[in-house]
Amino acid sequence: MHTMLTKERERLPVRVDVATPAGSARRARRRIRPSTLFALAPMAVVVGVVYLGAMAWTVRLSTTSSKLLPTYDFVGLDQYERLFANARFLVSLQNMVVFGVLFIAACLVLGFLLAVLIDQRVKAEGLLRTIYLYPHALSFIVTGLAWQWFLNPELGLQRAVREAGFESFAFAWLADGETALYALVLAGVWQSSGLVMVILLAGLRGVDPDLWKAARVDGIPAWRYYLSIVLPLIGPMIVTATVLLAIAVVKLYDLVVAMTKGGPGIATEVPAKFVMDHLFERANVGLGTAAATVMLVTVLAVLTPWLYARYGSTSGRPA
Amino acid sequence: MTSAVVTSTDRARGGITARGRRPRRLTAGRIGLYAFLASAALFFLLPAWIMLLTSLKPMEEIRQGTIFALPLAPTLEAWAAAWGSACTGLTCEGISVGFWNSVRILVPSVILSVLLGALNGYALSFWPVRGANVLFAILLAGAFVPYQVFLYPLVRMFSSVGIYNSLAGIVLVHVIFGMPIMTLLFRNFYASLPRELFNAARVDGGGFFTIFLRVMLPMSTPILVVAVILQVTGVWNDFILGLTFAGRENLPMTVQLNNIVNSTHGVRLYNVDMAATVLTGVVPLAIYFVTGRWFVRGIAAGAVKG
Amino acid sequence: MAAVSVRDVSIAFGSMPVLDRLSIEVAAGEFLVLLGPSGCGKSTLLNAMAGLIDVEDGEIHFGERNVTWEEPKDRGVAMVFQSYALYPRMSVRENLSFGLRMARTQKAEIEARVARAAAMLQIEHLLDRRPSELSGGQRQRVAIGRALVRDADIFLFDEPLSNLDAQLRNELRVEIKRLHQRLADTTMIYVTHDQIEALTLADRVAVMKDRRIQQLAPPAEIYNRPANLFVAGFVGSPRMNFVEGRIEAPDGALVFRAGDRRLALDAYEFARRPAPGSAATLGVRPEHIGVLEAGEDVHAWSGLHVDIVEPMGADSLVWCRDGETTLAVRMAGEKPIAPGAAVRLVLDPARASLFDPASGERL
Amino acid sequence: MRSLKRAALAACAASAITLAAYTPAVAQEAEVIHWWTSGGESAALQEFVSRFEAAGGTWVDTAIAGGTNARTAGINRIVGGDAPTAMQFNTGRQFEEVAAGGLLNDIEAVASRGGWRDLIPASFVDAISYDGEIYAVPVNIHGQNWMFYNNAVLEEAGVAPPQTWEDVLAAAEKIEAAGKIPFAQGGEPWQERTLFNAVLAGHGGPELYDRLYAQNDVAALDTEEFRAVADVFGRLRAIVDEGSPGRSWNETTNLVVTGRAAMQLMGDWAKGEFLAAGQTPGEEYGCALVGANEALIIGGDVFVFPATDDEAQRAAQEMLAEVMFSPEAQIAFNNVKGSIPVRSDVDVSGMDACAQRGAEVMSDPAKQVPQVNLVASSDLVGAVDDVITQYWNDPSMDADAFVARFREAMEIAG
Repeated sequence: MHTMLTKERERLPVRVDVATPAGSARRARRRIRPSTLFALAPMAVVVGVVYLGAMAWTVRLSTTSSKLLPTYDFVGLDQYERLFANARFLVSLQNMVVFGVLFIAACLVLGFLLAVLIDQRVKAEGLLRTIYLYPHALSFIVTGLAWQWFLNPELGLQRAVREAGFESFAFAWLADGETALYALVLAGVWQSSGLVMVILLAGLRGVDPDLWKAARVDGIPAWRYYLSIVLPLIGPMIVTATVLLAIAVVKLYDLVVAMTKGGPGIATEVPAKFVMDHLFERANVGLGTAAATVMLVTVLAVLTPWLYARYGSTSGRPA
Repeated sequence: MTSAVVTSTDRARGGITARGRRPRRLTAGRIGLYAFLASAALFFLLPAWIMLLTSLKPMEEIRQGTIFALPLAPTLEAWAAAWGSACTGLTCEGISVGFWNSVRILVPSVILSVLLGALNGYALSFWPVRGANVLFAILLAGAFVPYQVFLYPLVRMFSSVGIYNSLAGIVLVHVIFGMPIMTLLFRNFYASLPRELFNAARVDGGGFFTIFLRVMLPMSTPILVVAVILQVTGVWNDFILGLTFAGRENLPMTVQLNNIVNSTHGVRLYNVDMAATVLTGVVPLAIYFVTGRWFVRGIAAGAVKG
Repeated sequence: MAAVSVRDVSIAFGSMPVLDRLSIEVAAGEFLVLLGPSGCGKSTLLNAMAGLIDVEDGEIHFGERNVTWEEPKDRGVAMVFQSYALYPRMSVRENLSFGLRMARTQKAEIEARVARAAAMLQIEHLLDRRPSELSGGQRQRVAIGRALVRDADIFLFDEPLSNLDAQLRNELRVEIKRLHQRLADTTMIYVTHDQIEALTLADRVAVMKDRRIQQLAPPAEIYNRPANLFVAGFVGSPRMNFVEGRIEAPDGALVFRAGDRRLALDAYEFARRPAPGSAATLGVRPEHIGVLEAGEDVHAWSGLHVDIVEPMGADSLVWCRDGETTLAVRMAGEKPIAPGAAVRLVLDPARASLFDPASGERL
Repeated sequence: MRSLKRAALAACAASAITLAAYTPAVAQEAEVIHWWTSGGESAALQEFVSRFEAAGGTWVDTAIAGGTNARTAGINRIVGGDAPTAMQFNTGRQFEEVAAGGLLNDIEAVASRGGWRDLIPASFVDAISYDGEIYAVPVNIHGQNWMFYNNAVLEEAGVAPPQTWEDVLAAAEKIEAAGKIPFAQGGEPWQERTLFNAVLAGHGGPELYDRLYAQNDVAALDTEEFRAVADVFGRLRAIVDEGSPGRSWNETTNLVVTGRAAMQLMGDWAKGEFLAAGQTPGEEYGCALVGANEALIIGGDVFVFPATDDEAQRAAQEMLAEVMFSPEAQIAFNNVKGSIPVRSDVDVSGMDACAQRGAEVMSDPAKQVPQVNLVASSDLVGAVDDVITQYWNDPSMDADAFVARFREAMEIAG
């Protein structure tokens, strides 16, 4: 019965607290529990002071002419005009989109493939899982050097293969502005697809095994079973994985700095690096915060509907 | 509706037993499957392999051979140097100092942020307070904002309360930036627990903290493992926050690593760099290897169900 | 003085009302069952009594105490849950004693109470096990034991038997009945959607639907004189037969008529007398219909044939049919009659019910 | 208030320090943030440390690899109220705002007493001054545009050391035929900027350089000279190796050291790499200023002193400034660092061939070209960097497009 109620609630199309006069009068009678408020106080402080405070501060600075140190004049949207006339920023945005699409797609596909295959009662599952997952444990501060080396045409794979006798072998993704971004995708996929694999594997293990029996009885081929039956069932896990990957895309910084420093040229510049460079290296706080604000607005625009639907409106569950 | 308690433990147990098709014999498909898994494993192992190989080679071999060549005369000298005598600036103490600094930052940061995340998640799941979910939504949105944006105001705030460039400061920063994901993990986990359990504890006379400490926390092992792993990895691998907030007495291992790797010696000592790199990765790696089983189980137990 | 008094309580989840100005009084020592289909609000009402859900309007009193805003732990209630809700990381003994430890009861007292409850429920041998090592029935015994040790004046049961298989359910039902007899002073409020549980356990049953109590009465009255169509249809298995028709008064006396078939209502106790010519729904339980061999009684309903016979062990359910009309009849024996046989049925007007089809109310 | 205090201090200091410059009453503790983490750099720094400590101070070393990291950490600490005693900047306008914000102590007293203004290049005086007062101690002059070449490789390919950029391009074919990399270039924006500015100063001349960066004269972009610079720079793209992108400067230098490449254009700090390999300038390798006008682009490092009310810290700051600028420390430090002493009154005869050549060029102010950071804002430098790196790394981009982008950058950031 509890479940029933909960489910019914969840089935309601929009779970908004309609603030009828009666409703608000009633709400006033909800018990206030001091211990709850006490427990949530740190979160409230962090949200209010750090997150909201810093965001507001950033937006404010983006309307100033601040250089190395913040000044608090007001120059309107000048910084934004400069920003959108800046080829590097536009390339950064474009790179983030291209990287994001390729990276998320590749991680999901590879992660799903690995999860499905590892779920076939393979031997040494634990070992394989650990191997696929371990890159996630390492920061790019740590692994970037190895990747850079591996992809370097003069030191890495290309040289090794050529010395093995294949003189015409060419693998110089990092060296070419056209392909350097794909090298980043490769390293990114290396780092993150193991996590996707684990999340989706957890999803697969939650699928009713009777479904497989039913599919077998109905003569549905395995690939069809996974594509048409399992994939929709683990939808929530895929959403979770996608959200985690998207966070990584927006914050993409370490990977770029460790592997290409934005180069060759500006071929692998990304917005987070643009912000960092302008805040610290180029002493242009105004422009840097303007870029940060653009990122913030973009993220919020994409996120708000999702967050609101997912978490924002529930004021509590029925007992 | 069968007992949700039972189901969740069953599910957790099921989390480590494969449920896919049972193989009947070694078919071509099976061979293909293993071939694919093995080549994927190769792809994932490659960078670690390169790092390990290089760290075991003397410089002479590195200069002459390719990165894939096996060391002819393996030596641990580079490791010793990286640990104890590699130089950054005027000091030649290797990254051992950084290692202990990292440990001192890691332990309180992980304990505090996991506990706080658990408390938040518990409060959000079981004790509705108006506005709490709005706070939570903002917190989650905050997780997407590159934290470069927060650095400057935080520096100002911390210095005004006198914890800038201190152990307390860096720990607090990790707690702040760990809060969204920690809270999310625990909130989702507690939301998947049967509410009747909470009700039973309330009828039994438990208050807010009693129920948390005596009923909920003891049940949270799977998610605690996930939270600890994520937080250990995150804190240990952090670079920018440590550099900005830790102060010169507490610089973490990653900062030392960066100092060593980017210190431009006459000839770059790749073997020392790689050894330092491997050493820096050892702690999170060890955590993953030791607790990997529980990690998967914890995620299966509802940790990340949206 | 009522032990539990719910006064005009309203509860809503968001914009969805769950209870609407509901009132109910439960006497001390009474066993009250809240019966109704899923989503009728019965569990919400129980949880509100326990203090697990805040009411938005109205009051709840325990005896002379207004407990509307008291915390659950201060209300002196014990509660048993459908999913048992045993603390998974505690042994059975710890589960039983948790509440007492919370209340800082003395050690010796705790031990005594745990021992007594364990003995009462025959779970002494399970005290050191973990919940995951118990069967479903054992778990529910422990859950009941956990409520017992609290020595509460008010026991709340939230569908405690719904997760058990049929046999265990019967067994524990008897156990609960026995418990109530032993603890004569204890008020028990029991939520279920199972009418057998309601009828066997209750002193009074409150049948709920759509946020309201449809009928509050002792089980026999609920069964025999359902207050409306919903209660009539919900309580009783197999279900009551319903026949649409009219009330007529051809020669002064009221008669129910459906097509050619009539039923004299001289023996029927009207709740209110309907006007002749008005529509009515006749409800008759299967055991209140007799089957006649041909030609014995002119008032019997004829023209029906046996459609299906369902043997149920001690008796059988015979489905008789004529076009649209289907009546279920309970007959003794395993195969009392062959399908296809023509039958004539005699209905007992004294034990039948009549309802106003428009409002559903009893006539 | 502040100036009063300063005057009193200066008076005090003047009387005290002239008597016993390096004997303060108490041991001064000085924490110094810098990014000299490499072996050669820290050895050079040690020359300052030992002299400071000999004078009774205690040096607390905070080395942070990477200029950006170190500067960020330093500025954060200044803003955060936990300032170090001194921190490193590059000579230029990087710290201008910090000074403007009142976050730095000036060292005017030390500077005027020491007669610094007469001893250091004019462009440096501007760069270390704010509002007419000196705020930073310059410690070295780095020549930014040296062409290092491996003598053996050039000989083998049969080419002479290049005198002009056309020579460089012409030599490339022969060197390539000999199986070597003609021109070793690292792949980071600042290295590409260094190369471009070298071409600009060497092929375009100091005057063009000055019009562009110091005067922000957009019209300079329309000149024949600039067009030729863009052209030469564009042609250089073809003579570098495939491994260039992302490569650090010292790995690149090692290609020349080991004879895998013939030439590299780099600042004089690259000498440290040759030195570490046991090579001597004029023997295994040579250094040249490419371009008929022998322009030398000069930059360097400075230390600034965050504002403090602590008298002991203030004294330590002045002592640091004294020590770092002292002739003995200048020679010792720059000898190891590979740079030229910042003061013109020291004897450079003990230094290596390249340094002597640099000192010689330095004696002619007409040949001195200030590094961009000295004359242009970080903003402009950054914007121009973006354009240069795009041009360098995109073979399909022609000189016209480069000039057009350059113009945009100057108009937006200038």
